[in-house]
Amino acid sequence: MERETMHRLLRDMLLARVFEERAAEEYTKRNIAGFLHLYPGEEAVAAGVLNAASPADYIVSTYREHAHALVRGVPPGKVMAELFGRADGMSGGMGGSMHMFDRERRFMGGYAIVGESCPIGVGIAYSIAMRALPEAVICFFGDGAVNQGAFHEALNMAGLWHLPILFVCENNHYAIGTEVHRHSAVPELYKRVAAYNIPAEKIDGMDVLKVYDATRHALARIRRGGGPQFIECETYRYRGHSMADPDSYRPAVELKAYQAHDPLSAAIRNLEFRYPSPEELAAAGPDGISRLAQHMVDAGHVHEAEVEALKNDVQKIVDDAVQFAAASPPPTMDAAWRALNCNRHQEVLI
Amino acid sequence: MERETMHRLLRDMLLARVFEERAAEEYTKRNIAGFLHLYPGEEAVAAGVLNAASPADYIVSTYREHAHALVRGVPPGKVMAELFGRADGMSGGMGGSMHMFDRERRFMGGYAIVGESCPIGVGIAYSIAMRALPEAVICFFGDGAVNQGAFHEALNMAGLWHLPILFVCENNHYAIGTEVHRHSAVPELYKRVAAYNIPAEKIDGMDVLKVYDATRHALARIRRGGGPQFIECETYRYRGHSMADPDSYRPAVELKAYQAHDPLSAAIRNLEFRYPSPEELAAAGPDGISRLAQHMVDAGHVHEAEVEALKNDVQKIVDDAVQFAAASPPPTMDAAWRALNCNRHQEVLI
Amino acid sequence: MAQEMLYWQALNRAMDIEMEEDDSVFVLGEDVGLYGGSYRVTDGLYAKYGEWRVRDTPISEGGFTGVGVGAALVGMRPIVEIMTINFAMLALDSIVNGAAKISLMSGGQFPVGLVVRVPGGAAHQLAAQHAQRLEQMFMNVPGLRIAVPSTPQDAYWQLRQAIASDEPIVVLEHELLYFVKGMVDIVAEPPPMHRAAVRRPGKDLTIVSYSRMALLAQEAAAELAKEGIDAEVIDLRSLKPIDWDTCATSINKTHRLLVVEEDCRFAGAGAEMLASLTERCFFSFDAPPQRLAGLDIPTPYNGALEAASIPRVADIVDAARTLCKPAQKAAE
Amino acid sequence: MAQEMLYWQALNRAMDIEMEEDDSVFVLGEDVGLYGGSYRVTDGLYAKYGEWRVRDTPISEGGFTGVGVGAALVGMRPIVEIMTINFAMLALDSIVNGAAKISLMSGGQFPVGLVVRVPGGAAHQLAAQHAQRLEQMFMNVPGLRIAVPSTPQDAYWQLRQAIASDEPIVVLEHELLYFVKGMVDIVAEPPPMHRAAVRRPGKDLTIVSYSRMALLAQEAAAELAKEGIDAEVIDLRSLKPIDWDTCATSINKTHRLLVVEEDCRFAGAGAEMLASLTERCFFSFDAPPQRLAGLDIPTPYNGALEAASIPRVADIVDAARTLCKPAQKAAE
Ligand SMILES: Cc1ncc(C[n+]2csc(CCOP(=O)(O)OP(=O)(O)O)c2C)c(N)n1
Ligand SMILES: Cc1ncc(C[n+]2csc(CCOP(=O)(O)OP(=O)(O)O)c2C)c(N)n1
Ligand SMILES: [Mg+2]
Ligand SMILES: [Mg+2]
Repeated sequence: MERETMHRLLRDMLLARVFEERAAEEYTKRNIAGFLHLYPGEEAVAAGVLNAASPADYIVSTYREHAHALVRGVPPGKVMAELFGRADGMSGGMGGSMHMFDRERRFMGGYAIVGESCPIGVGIAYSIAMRALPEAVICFFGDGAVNQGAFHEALNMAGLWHLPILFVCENNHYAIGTEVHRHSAVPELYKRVAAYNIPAEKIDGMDVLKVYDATRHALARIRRGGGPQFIECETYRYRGHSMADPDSYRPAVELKAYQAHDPLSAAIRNLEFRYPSPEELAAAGPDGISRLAQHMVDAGHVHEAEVEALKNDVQKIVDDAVQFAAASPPPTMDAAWRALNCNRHQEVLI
Repeated sequence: MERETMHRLLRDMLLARVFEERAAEEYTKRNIAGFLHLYPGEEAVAAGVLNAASPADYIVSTYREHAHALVRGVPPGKVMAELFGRADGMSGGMGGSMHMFDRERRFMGGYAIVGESCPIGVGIAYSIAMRALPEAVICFFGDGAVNQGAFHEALNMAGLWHLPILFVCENNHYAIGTEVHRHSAVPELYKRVAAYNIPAEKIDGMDVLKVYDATRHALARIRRGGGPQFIECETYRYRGHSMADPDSYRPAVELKAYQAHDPLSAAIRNLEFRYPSPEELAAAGPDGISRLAQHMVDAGHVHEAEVEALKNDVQKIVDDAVQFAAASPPPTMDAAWRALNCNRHQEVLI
Repeated sequence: MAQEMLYWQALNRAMDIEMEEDDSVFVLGEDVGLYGGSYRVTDGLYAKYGEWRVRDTPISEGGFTGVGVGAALVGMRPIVEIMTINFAMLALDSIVNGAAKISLMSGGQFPVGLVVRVPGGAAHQLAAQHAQRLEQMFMNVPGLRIAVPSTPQDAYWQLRQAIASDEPIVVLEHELLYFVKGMVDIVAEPPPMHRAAVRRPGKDLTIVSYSRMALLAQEAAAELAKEGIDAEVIDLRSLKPIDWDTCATSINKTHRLLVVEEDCRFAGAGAEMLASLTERCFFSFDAPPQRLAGLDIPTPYNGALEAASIPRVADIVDAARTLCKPAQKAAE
Repeated sequence: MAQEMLYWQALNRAMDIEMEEDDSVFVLGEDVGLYGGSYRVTDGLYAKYGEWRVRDTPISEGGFTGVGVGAALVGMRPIVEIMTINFAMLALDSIVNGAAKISLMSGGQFPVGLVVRVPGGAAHQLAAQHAQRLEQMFMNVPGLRIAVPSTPQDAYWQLRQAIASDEPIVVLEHELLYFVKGMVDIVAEPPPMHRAAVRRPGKDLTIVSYSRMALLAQEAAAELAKEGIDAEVIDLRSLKPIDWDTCATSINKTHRLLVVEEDCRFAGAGAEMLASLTERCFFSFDAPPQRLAGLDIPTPYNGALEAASIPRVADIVDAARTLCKPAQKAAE
């Protein structure tokens, strides 16, 4: 792989990480409100998938989509301004963390109803197929979404009509507090996709090079007329489900389970949260970012010093983004009405 | 297999056939209204499955459920009276063809929203499992239902929680006018069920002995703690989807497709309705009823004359059912309010 | 230029013309293609436009309505047919959380030009799960429009307008209207999609109604005329927005209001009509405004009970008569 | 006997007591078990009752609500928690076509004792897809009941009543009420579940409200009192059925009505209140009855716009003041 690509992947992951950690900080400072679902730990997925996409492809995402927007090339200031609810945000301050849109970059939105991104993605793919265009749709969703009816209905249609869409399952093992083996009858999620005649594979979602390669190949198959493709990226989120999830519940619940004098306590112990301890995380190896950085250093693509420089660059970008956001004015109620009524070209009916 | 069982299977199929043909007649006489979905052609499924069930099992069905109710032992007069909308009908004339219920026989209802029977069945199975009872649920649905989200959500929960439920897919190849390969990305429906870790097999649904055996084995596995089971019965309906579907559309559409000067006409020809011609039907062999009758005659279990006698008996039963229905009074509006308010024990609130 | 057509034919014609003029218009739904539509509304379109533009879908209402939303986002003009309103609850999330909200959520970047066609209403003993009137379900959703044509001409006009519009619009058709005949002028300039129509001028009371009930209201007005009661009948044509001005003008003339709806009474569509017109016209009323509506009961299968559960012409006549009585007394 | 509790604790206590008394009561929903409920409402129940009676479900709202319906058919007492009302559209079919209709469709053979608990309302910038008030969606459904507790005491009483009942009942909780404190008497005899409460007696106008808005109405009444306007505040407690008698009695005394709701105005819950009370109390009114409601816009994320999109205390005060003005003038 080219040095440039690797460099880009590393930079995107670093940016996503620093951006998200800063968003968490701004949330505690009350500059950001609402539900805030952060991405640390999962950067290899966004970076790997979206660097393999072409600008003509469409992206459909979930409420955990800041990193997708950043990697897609949305200026970080516009992403941060949206979190701040300001007029210069991606969605003019109307959507917030969960609903980021960018028409220019074919970033078709973050959707917060679990599973909803799938039929919307299929609808875009249908339009592409109808016009026989060389474009594709990349549709993100989590492990929890595979249990929603909408997911199945969408995959069946994609398979049936042979549509140009890449389904990307970000399997971080948890749907809020419910671990994958407690929510899916078949915990190897990619296997469930055989039901729709869609080629599916599982990728190490902590390895950005593998994600990047798998995506390139999948998109190539789609463009050759191979129909829909599915990749499951195994990954992990380091933070709680959202900022409203204080993370402290995990040991508390465990403790309660241990203390319970109920005959079910053993069963509960078996089901206890598998949030890895620092030791387990260490044993599992470095995360996507440090792994790639190390790889690049080892291969002589970069020096340690370059990695440090990159980190500084990224830090500066994020600082600037916050400044941009803070300086942006709040939207007016009139802007809200205009946004709603873009549908009717602002015509006043009654 | 015992002669008695075969005799019973034959009788049930004959009753279902004669009952349904008579219902069609009464519909054209306007004694029955609404949507009327008939079962001729599919009798081997109802007879085979339900004769293998125990009285303690629960049945959940669809809008095409008259035969299920009859085989389950509901007096034919009560079934016909429901079609007539009379007070002595299974549902007191409130439900009609699509919503037949019989608490005593654990006949938990016909549901007319495609896919809806599945989560309801799973809910009953959940209750059984919670109480660790030796009962099971038998849940019917058509080939069209496998594309509904509710189907998937239900199967996933059944598989995940290992519930005592037998899913019976009545695959008659069509969802109204849409043939199975035009609605399901994987047309071998039982294969889709692997996604839920549920054992699944396909049965010749025109052969009542095979259906009966497969059901017995599946129910035995459930009672041994084997969790949910799935059987797909391949069958065929001889009539239109419902009485509102005049069947005449099939050749008309074909003709239109042939006549069209559109570049797609060839594609349409390929997709044209595969409704078999009389010749094709004959080539496919006899239907479930004649097949079993022949088998029994050949095996010396019955004489031709006995079959004839059975037909006469059944005819009489159906005649009586119609008389019973016709003699039953219409329900009052007060009865409707009382039915609705059985929930609140008739308490008047406002 | 006007020609006689059935209501379903008018809808069919509207789609055909729009599809011919704009190749981004396409239809999707269950049995809309090869089968020709369960109420024939899409008859002939599959043969003419092919399977990509007239797409038979699996039974997946939530999914294929979402497909329509996705297509609208990239500028297509999808017409989603939900076979009947009874299945629309399965698609409600796609309509409410998707179609209706994206324009706002995206800060005005993405209009959603989606049309959802849905037949509904009580029709010939279809029983509780197939005889629903769920218009109120869509009315409370900001960002949606709702058209309720009662005549072939309106069906033709409003469906064309809906397809051409960039807004998410639900077109509520009535199963008992499909075979109603009427004259349709296919070239005449239509009124705005949401403009109410005064179907019959009158001076004694205003009957506000929509869809099939607007026809029954006109029949009732003819009856009432024989008794000397001169009812003005307004057909709303649109349930969102509602053309209050036309209603208010009428009330200021008649001083009496009867709202007639097929919906169940409690929190049905009529509640908004009565509420808004009271807020607005309170001082014009000579008698308390009234609703006549469906009973608050799931529709029983039995034919007589079904008939009794929604307003009939005689019920409208009775209600109007009662509403006008005090004034007649006063005049005596 | 009364003790101070948070609203969520009162709900928790209600479930705990019912589960202890009746082993057919069980809870199911997303993260209700091991996690303890996303708003803590089911905290501790999993450890106490185990996984079969406190069942964590996959994200399958339509499916698991249908599971609740099935369980209710065989006499269990399921409590389905839908994480928030924003996802309830996915479960609407199971509630409307299932739970609400089976008693009628079965000719009275199968009562459906299902409880569906759903938090909702606008709460701290959750944006358009997570800040909905969809009470009207359930109100038009015959066969359902809807409880809307605004205090810990009512939360405790009404949830216990709902669980013990054989009816399908939706309990609408408000996300901003979970951490409101109040005294709860756990043994006192409760009023009927649908009885409205006069929270503050007054003589100048009647404010009819429910859920969180009932608390805001009480705050507003305190403000109004300072200006010499004496508002009677009614907390409906139940949206289906509605206790019209309590409202009418009040209106016959005050001659003025202000309905306050968080729902979007057009065809919201308040429409039924204004409509029915107008039909019933028309001649009692000294001024046109009015609604104060949410704006007809999906909730914007920005905090100031969100706040402006639903009624605030000051808005209630303003509306009440305006409503009372003509009479004050008349009195001058
Ligand atoms: C239909 C629906 N149900 C419930 C929720 C509440 N909810 C938000 S995120 C979430 C978990 C989703 O898990 P997953 O799909 O694995 O994505 P992740 O958050 O892990 O990225 C839930 C239950 C929702 N947003 N939509
Ligand atoms: C959710 C829903 N969508 C559409 C319909 C209309 N409809 C009734 S039966 C049917 C076809 C069902 O086909 P299948 O499941 O194969 O059962 P079959 O009628 O062949 O027995 C359709 C589309 C419905 N009842 N429910
Ligand atoms: Mg996850
Ligand atoms: Mg079928």
